[in-house]
Amino acid sequence: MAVTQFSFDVRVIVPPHTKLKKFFEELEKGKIMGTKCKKCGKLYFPPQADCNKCLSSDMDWVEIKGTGKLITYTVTHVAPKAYTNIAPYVIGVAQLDEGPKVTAWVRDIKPEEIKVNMKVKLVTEKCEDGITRYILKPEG
Amino acid sequence: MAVTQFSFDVRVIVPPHTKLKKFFEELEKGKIMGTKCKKCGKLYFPPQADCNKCLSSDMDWVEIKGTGKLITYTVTHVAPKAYTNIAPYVIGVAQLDEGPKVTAWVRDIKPEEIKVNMKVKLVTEKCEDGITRYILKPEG
Amino acid sequence: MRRVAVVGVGMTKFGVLADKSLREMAFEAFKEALEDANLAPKDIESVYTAINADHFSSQVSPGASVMEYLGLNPKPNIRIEAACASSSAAIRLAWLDVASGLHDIALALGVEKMNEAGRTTAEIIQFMGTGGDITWENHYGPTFPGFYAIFAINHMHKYGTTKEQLAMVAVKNHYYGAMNPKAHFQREITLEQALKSPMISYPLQLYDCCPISDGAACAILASEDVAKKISDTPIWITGLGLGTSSVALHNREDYATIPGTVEAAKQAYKMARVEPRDVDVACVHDCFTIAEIMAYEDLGFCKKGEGGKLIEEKQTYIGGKIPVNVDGGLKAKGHPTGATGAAMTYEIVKQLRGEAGKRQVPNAEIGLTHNVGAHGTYVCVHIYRR
Amino acid sequence: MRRVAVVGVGMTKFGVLADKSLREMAFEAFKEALEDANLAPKDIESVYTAINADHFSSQVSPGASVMEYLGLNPKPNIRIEAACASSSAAIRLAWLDVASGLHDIALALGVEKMNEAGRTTAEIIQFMGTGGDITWENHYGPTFPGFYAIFAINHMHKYGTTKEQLAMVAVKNHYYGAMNPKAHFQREITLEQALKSPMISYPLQLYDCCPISDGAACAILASEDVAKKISDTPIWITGLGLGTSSVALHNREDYATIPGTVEAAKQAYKMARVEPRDVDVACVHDCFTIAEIMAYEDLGFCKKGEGGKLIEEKQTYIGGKIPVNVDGGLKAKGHPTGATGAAMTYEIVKQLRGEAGKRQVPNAEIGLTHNVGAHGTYVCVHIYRR
Ligand SMILES: [Zn+2]
Ligand SMILES: [Zn+2]
Repeated sequence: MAVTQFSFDVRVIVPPHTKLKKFFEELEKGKIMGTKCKKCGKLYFPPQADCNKCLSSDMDWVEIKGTGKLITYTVTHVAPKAYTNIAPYVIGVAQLDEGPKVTAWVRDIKPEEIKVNMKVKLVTEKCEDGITRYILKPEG
Repeated sequence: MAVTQFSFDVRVIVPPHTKLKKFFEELEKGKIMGTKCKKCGKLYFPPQADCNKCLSSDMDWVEIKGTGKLITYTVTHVAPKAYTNIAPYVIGVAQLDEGPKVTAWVRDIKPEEIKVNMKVKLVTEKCEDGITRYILKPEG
Repeated sequence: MRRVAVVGVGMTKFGVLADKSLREMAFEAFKEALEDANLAPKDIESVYTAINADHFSSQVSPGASVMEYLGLNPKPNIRIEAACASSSAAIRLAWLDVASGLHDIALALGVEKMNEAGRTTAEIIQFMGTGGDITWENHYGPTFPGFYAIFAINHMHKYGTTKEQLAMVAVKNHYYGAMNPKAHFQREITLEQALKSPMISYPLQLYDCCPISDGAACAILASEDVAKKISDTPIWITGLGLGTSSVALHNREDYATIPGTVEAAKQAYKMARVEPRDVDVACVHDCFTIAEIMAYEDLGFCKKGEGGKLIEEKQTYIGGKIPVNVDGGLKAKGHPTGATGAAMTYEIVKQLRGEAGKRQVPNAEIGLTHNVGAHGTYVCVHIYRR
Repeated sequence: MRRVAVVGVGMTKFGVLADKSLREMAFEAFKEALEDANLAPKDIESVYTAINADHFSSQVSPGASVMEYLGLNPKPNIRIEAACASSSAAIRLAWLDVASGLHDIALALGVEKMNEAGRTTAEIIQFMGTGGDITWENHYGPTFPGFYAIFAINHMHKYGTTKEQLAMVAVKNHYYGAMNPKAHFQREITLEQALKSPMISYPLQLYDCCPISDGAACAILASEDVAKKISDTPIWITGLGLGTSSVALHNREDYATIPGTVEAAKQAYKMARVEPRDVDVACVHDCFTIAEIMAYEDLGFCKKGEGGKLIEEKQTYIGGKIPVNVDGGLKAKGHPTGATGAAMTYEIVKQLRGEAGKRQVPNAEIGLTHNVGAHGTYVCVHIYRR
């Protein structure tokens, strides 16, 4: 049975190549940044380089406070290959007080204690795989 | 700059899963097999499990003699990642006397001596990467 | 705009088809459809090949490879991708092709080989996860069960939907899968089995999830003139809807609905000039049990939030208000992503012809298919009439 | 069947666009097209997103991600793949959508990000090679230059085509690329430079090959009523052809031609009711120099075998018998595969409007685009008239 095999990179890219470089630089410093359209004022978080509301690409960087409440979540037991070692982990979606929603890990709380509508805050964390991410933590 | 990376298999599969298992078994033994439609008589090489001429899937296995002439070729200098170590190599297309055409490496001849229309023969070879292939060699 | 009918359908059995390659599966479905339509390959004028992902096939541009194996070169062919709704999208385009008058007979064929030798489930899950937003969400290790689990938690919170109601969807679909010789799983399950199965992504358990399947399915569409000439049982496609939703979860307004479904349904009902209550039989996208419950609501088979009650009352069984997924659905029939939509069309065509055997919905006149790509990024709704 | 016109076009510069993501490139082209058509996003009714390969984008089902970034959910969208002819196929489908009467305004957008950080050329070549037949040919390490080199050797043998003639195609296309501010390469080259460049796959050298580019391009199509209302310069699509060829080389009859081109051209000329000699300006698929020479012949711009002579006599320069690739072609303008066909349409629309500046073909009335997927597995020919 003749099978040759090779691997081709399929990367999860938090874009190193885009106009959003500043976001990643600030993230490393503990700041979470969004973009705000200079023309129509729409706030984008996660940040976008372009505004699809008014078609402008002229954006300001703004810091995100990150307080909000959890809308929904899941506890991932059967994980993708690269994440099996950290399962179970919680992925949640939060409504930020500032308007946008955000998807991120919910940490520092036992899965069984998580409640929809609980108060959360988005913070930066250097994770065990060496990647700095924004994550959701319980607040108050 | 946060970049996680993982590899996902993109395989070159000489089908281990198909109805053509016999082909690979015979290839290992030095025999090159095609299929012949029992209904309409069309000869398939490389083998197919189904005949798209008459829609029958009732096939006979037949051994391929493999004599023919080279129709065209190329000498690959800039190779894919998995093949850079054996470049330059020659990929040719031959017209077999038995009817079908075949694509394969042309070996045992210097690239500069290759001529369109030269006589070739298809033979099996256990290659340096451990894979048994059919390849074209000059004849006569 | 010309009227267009389905004149032939074909599909392989769905399952782990270790003995067959992508192309061999496509050939098998194609052959059945030709025989069903009483046509020869030369009669096919235009082809739409639906395949979800290059990664599954290993072959880049896999539609071309299928086309070659069917022996249909040099005819027109385009590979269509709308994630798990790919073959419904292909049927939509075959419809456009014929409706516009460009061709009289078009083939829409969907195929997927998800189980390839040596590939692990964790690899498949990881790869499929990249159908979620690569830039902002993938580095949290999302999975498809996870996306739907996120919808489920929200639905349970908002509407009081229960885990038992989710499991009842699985029980129904296995019940009908047991009657379908082409289903991946042909056996019934109990509510207890479902509720005791391993947790995949809370609150979804193993029996809330469809399997990873291989298979092919296709439909041959023809113009009114041709359909009436060659077929005694043309099934007319009278309504088409296509809606889309964001890839990133953070760009959704509501997590207890699929916005693309609401949009696609609106378009399709309007075009077909029917109401949800007119539908006699439906195949909806139950990749996860919560998906079927959201579909009941988003398609208007019940009020928003009452999907759990609808299954609890068995209203989606044959004999109920609206029989849904009486072929076993994705849950039991299987979900070879590129082939799924065409297989829904296969079932509805059989139902409207009265050829569905043990699982026939009596006197079905109007049918509906609802096929969701990924977590709602593409949604096709088609309405059929005999 | 309603008449359909292109009412707006947009494209990014092509090249190694390290600063822009897939979605950001798409946005840039979309914005230009909207401004060109004087339309707003809300006017777009239906979308066809062309992307060649999931592998390039990393995002599986990447069309959905583009759609989201353009802010067009929940409108209809389908991702179209026909290898390097993907966006020509998308334009064909947008045409069908409008011609059928389903929608009045449709967007066909193509985009590809081939150069992703950290990806080596050997990896890209390997990955692209899997566009060749995976089952029987890939384990010989084929490459795309190699497939076209195989055609070149056969063409040289049959018709006496020379390496100098191949190089002359590159010289012409660089000559025009130097006049195109959106081209990947904006500099002229000499015949000597081309002939001295490194060997890639004999007989094709570096300058016989197009670069690996990033970029996006799109076209907005509208029905006759709408086009006449919103545009002073609608460009009508009057002919469409789509042909296919086998993936496996061993299933080809002849290696000095692309069978899909012959078929697509036949369909398109017939539909448009024109002859090859009526075409005033053409963009043909010159991924490799031999491809342009075969295109001359397969499209009927000269007799079979006389393509080499046609370029040698400079008949495909402006002022010659039929100006070809006066935008620089894939060779100099670049070839971000999913975007290539829409970028050809961009050029022809500009030419027929008389807006092509320094490289304008005087009084061009009829234009043609010829876009080849892979080594001929999909071929689109479109004919346009002002
Ligand atoms: Zn704005
Ligand atoms: Zn036969």
